[in-house]
Amino acid sequence: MSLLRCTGVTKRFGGVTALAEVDLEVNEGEIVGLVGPNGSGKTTLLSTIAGSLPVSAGTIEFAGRDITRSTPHHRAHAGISRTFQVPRPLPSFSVEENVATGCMFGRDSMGRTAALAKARTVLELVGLGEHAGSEVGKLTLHERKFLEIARAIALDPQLILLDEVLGGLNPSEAALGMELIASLRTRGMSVIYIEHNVRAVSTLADRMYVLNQGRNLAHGLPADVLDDPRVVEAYLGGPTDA
Amino acid sequence: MSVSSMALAQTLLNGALLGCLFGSIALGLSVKWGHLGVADFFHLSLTLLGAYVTYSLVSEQLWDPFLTLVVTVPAFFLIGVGVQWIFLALKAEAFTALLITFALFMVTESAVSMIWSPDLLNLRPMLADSFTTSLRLPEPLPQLAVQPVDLLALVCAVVMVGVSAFALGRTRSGRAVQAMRQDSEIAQTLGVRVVPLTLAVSGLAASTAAVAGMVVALRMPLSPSLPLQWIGAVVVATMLGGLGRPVGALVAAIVVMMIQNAWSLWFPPQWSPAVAFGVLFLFLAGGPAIRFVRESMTARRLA
Amino acid sequence: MNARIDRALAGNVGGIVGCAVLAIALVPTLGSDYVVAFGFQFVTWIALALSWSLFSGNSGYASFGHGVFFGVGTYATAAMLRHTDVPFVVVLVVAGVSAAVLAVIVGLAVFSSPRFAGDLFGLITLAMAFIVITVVSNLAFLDGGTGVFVREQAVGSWIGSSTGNLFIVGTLIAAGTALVALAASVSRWGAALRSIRDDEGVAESLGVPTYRYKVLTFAVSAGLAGLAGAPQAIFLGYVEVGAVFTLNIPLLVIMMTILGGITRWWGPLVGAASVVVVRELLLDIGSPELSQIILGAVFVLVIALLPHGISGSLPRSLTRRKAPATEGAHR
Amino acid sequence: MFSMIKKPAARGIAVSACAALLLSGCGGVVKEDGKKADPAADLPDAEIVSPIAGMECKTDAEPTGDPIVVGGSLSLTGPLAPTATLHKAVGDLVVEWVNDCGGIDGRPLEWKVLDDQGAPATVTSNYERLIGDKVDFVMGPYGGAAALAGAGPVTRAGYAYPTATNGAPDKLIGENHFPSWHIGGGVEDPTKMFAAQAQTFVDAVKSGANPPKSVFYATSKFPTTLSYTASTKPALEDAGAKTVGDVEYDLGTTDFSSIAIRIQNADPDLVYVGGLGADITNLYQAFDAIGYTPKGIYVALPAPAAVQGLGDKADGLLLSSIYENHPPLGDTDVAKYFAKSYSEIAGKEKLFPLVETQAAAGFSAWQILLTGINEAGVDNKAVIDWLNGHDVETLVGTANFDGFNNYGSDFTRVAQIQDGKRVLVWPEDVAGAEIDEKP
Repeated sequence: MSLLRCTGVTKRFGGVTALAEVDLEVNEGEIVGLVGPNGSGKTTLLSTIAGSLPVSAGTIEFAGRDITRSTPHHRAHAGISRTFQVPRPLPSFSVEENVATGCMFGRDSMGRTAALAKARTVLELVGLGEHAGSEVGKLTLHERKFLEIARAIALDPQLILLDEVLGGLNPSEAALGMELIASLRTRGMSVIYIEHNVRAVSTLADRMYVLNQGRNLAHGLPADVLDDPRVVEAYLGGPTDA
Repeated sequence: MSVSSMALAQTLLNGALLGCLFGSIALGLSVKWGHLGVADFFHLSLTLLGAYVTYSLVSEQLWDPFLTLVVTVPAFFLIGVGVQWIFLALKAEAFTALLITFALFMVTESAVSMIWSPDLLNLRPMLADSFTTSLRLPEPLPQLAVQPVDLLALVCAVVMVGVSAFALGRTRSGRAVQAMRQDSEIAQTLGVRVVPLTLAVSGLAASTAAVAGMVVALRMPLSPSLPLQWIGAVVVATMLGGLGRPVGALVAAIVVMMIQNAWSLWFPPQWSPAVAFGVLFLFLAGGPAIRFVRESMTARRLA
Repeated sequence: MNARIDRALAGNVGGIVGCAVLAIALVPTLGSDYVVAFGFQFVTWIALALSWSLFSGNSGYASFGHGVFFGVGTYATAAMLRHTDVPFVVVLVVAGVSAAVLAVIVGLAVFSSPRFAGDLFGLITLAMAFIVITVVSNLAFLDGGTGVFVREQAVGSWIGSSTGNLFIVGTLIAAGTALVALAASVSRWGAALRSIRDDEGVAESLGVPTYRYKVLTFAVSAGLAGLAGAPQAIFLGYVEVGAVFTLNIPLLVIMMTILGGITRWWGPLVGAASVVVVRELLLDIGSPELSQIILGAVFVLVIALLPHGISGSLPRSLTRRKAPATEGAHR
Repeated sequence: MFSMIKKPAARGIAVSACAALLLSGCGGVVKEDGKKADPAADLPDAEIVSPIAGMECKTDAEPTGDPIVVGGSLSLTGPLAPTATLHKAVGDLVVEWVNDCGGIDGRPLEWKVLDDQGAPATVTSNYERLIGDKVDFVMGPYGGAAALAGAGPVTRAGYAYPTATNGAPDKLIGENHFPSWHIGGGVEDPTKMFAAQAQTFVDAVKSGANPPKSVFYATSKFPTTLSYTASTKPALEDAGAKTVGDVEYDLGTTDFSSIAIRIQNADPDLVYVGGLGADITNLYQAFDAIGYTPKGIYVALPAPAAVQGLGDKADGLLLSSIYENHPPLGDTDVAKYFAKSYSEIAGKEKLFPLVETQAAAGFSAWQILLTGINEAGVDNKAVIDWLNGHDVETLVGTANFDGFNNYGSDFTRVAQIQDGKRVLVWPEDVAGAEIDEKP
């Protein structure tokens, strides 16, 4: 069953068109990979789904409701949560408070104490349990990336938008991350997963979408998409060795 | 021409010329705010200080007012550099910097009051009659009059704004300043020496306060609390003109003062202080509407 | 851990209530007239600094309009006393509500667009101040320019009978404001505001309804300032636009908050206390200009040397000493 | 990227601008005679005398013992500072003067001023503090809002409350209030508080050869000036002067160009400016800009420095005043010594050096207080009783404290600038010259 459906999503910045009539669909329990060269509009599309950027045209439906004009926090309550490509922890909050904020204001709003308790279980899940009380400034890059994921999970979303959460991590950290992402499905979440590393995406994703210059280029099963000559041409600029 | 349209023309002319003075003050604020990220209220105090120094040099040392610039411009450049250096040394965020400039604003008012007395000082009686007698415009508008000091304000404003706009838009350093405004890290990697450039921009902005201060001294009686009366017009002009855009600030100052004057001619003048801010609110509210129209027009063109 | 928080919270609440009760019991009876009058000013500044910080300190939206809300409370009180015979409690409510309504109107407009954050928000609130001043000085119902006499309107009522009673009302307002500030510091509300200060985009994405929180908190902050303005009208006896709406008020309040620090809810309280006392002490040096200069210079120095204010710097060492215990509680 | 001016255009503007600057520079901006004349230069030397009637000046006696301390609050910083500084200077002068004369009953006089920054709330707490510090007497602050703010604690503590100028007059301060010039004094009916002032003005303009037939009113949104205009307008209309314009403007307005144009269009016989401080300077600036000269002009409460700064243009300008430094009021020994010593202290403080309304009212308030102390001793209750029962000779005339709110008779007079000098022109008993009205 379709959880998210973007139809004809268009985003213009002044005279520049960042997204042109992009369609995208996510089914329940699905991990959808979103790839494309730099500047192809992946993050922009993510932001329009999360609601932080209003669309210029097109509609976005989530769980059967039109959310095109909803504010980001409405979408968070409806069940969409996101991570940021460059981690944006709340600097004056401790690690657990960062996550607890998501619990407090997410789908089931809860009090501070309950939220802190839940935050610690989420942090255990992503392997940041021992950093719960630290200042976020003390975290390493990969810990921050995992904090992004933890915060998104804390909202108990139906759909989680992951923006290059594995970029810049070393292979063992990345492997941990992939394991974590795969486990999200078992927790009942659907995932849109943006990554520059095509291999990571193709191993995890059920289906893949390719954007190029703000337009749909191709979509389908990872293997089919990666073999599509248009994709090879536009995205990789040559035969893939991935 | 009837009397009332003459009156309107005169009041608009006066407003435009006073707008030039406020535009000169707004210039420095706009540049510092737009390019250095500091909403520098101390700039208004500097203008006042410039006016007082001019007053003293002219009334006590009998200097020519223009000669005072030889002293005030370099001195203010150094002050501007110094203040910016403090911000850099403190790694002050925009809001912290704003607070510091407000504290300096307060200190300057008291210091001026202490040094020059809180009483009114007026340079005007010391000015030559040729400089204080208003001039009639040449045909076809002989009914309109202007004061020489207002013409001076016009010239100063045009020169300073023109030079600033030229320097920002057309010179290498100016482009570097613009690049810095976009992203100082990237600018740095592109070889822009951010610190000296920042200091220089701050110093130059402060120098404009020296010139504006000279015009103020010639134009109006001085009192230590004068900057409080400028805040409205200057801030509105800065914001309407677009931060960091010298010509915008000048044009906005002129337009706002013209509107304010026209209002005072037709409507009760006691409401005029709200006019400038009313214009600002309309503009801010109109901003999204304008953007919407522009976007849909581009869309149509692209389609 | 929960028990610890609860105990600390109970201690704070007890502290606020206890201080207020003590002050109300002791100051008007034992203090000289000067102490009572000074005390009234003192608690008024505390209420102002805490209420400013409630919104601006927590959310990072620095408002220069706090003096306006305070003044609106003062003028609402003056107008109510002049035109009606309602009891002072009602007047108080009207003063608070008027200021809050103004804040809601401004807030609904200003917070609707992300453009009006940071400096722009500050300047818009400043612009609001100028507009409100113009309106009050031109509406005969409120003032009309000639000033309003309040003293004789209040003659014969409990509130107008002594400065001690004003002090009691002022202290209650300050204590109430402190309780609100405390509540914000330990609740979801405060977390929401601080997440807005840290990163509004992230806050939204985490489900924080930022617009609603900003508008409501701005209104609460303004309403508390309006409340503080009510007894002030009677204290002054005669209100005048020039004296009521001065730019000094927001400036001093910001100074107090920055000085005290915003990382603890009681930071603004400490800041207000220090500024009020220092100002009073500076009266003695005999050069008013010099004392203004000293005040400004001290402010700059504090920003430079104590970026987190007094509360952010002083007790950090206390926290550090307690840190191992806290860690233990986590595990 | 942003750029509004094309290169050649920018150069063109720069070149012509430089040329313009040079031209105006060569034209000579500053007058050759340079420094302005000191209006106090020709004050005669004066011998020290006792500042009040009924006291002897013993220049050879050093005052000894506990000082008699007078406390006061003044807005020494902030927007009211120019006038408050003047009152501070007057107080300093009086204290020195009294002590040079051997003090009061041999005890030295001392005066303790706190700054209230123009905030009435601070005025209240300042007086509470002074009373808490057990000062012997208080001197009132400057300004209506401040005077009322101070009245609360002062009255409660049972102190006498002398004030100099006070512009919020239709409400009670009490029987302990002793104003030297309570703007709007002289009536029994509080609703007609400013009527005496208005009548004096109407009489003054009627005494001249060409009373105005048309008047344009421009009034600052300030309590005193609004009340002035509100009472003067009907009085002038009754006297046959048609109202041809009536505007109000915001306090602190500096740009008068639209108002000046309105005035130019109406071209009235008299411009009635309900203005204060520098308003008159800024208005004249606006007149200059359009090349207009008003036929006649009156201004309510101008700063003396503002009038002085107008130079020749001020000739013929009418203003409200209670005192100018000329006979008959200025002819007494006290007035002469005060004028001389005031010009010295004012020079030091960079204030307008001649005694006029504010300084005279300030000094008179001190005279009232000192006379009370001298006659009744160092006891507020006794001073209050004595003053309520007696008249006091002051610099500005005989002050009495009866009638509505202790206001006594009105001292408001009309002065005019004639040949660069400030001179009272009405009423006749204090006038130094006749009013000069141009046809």
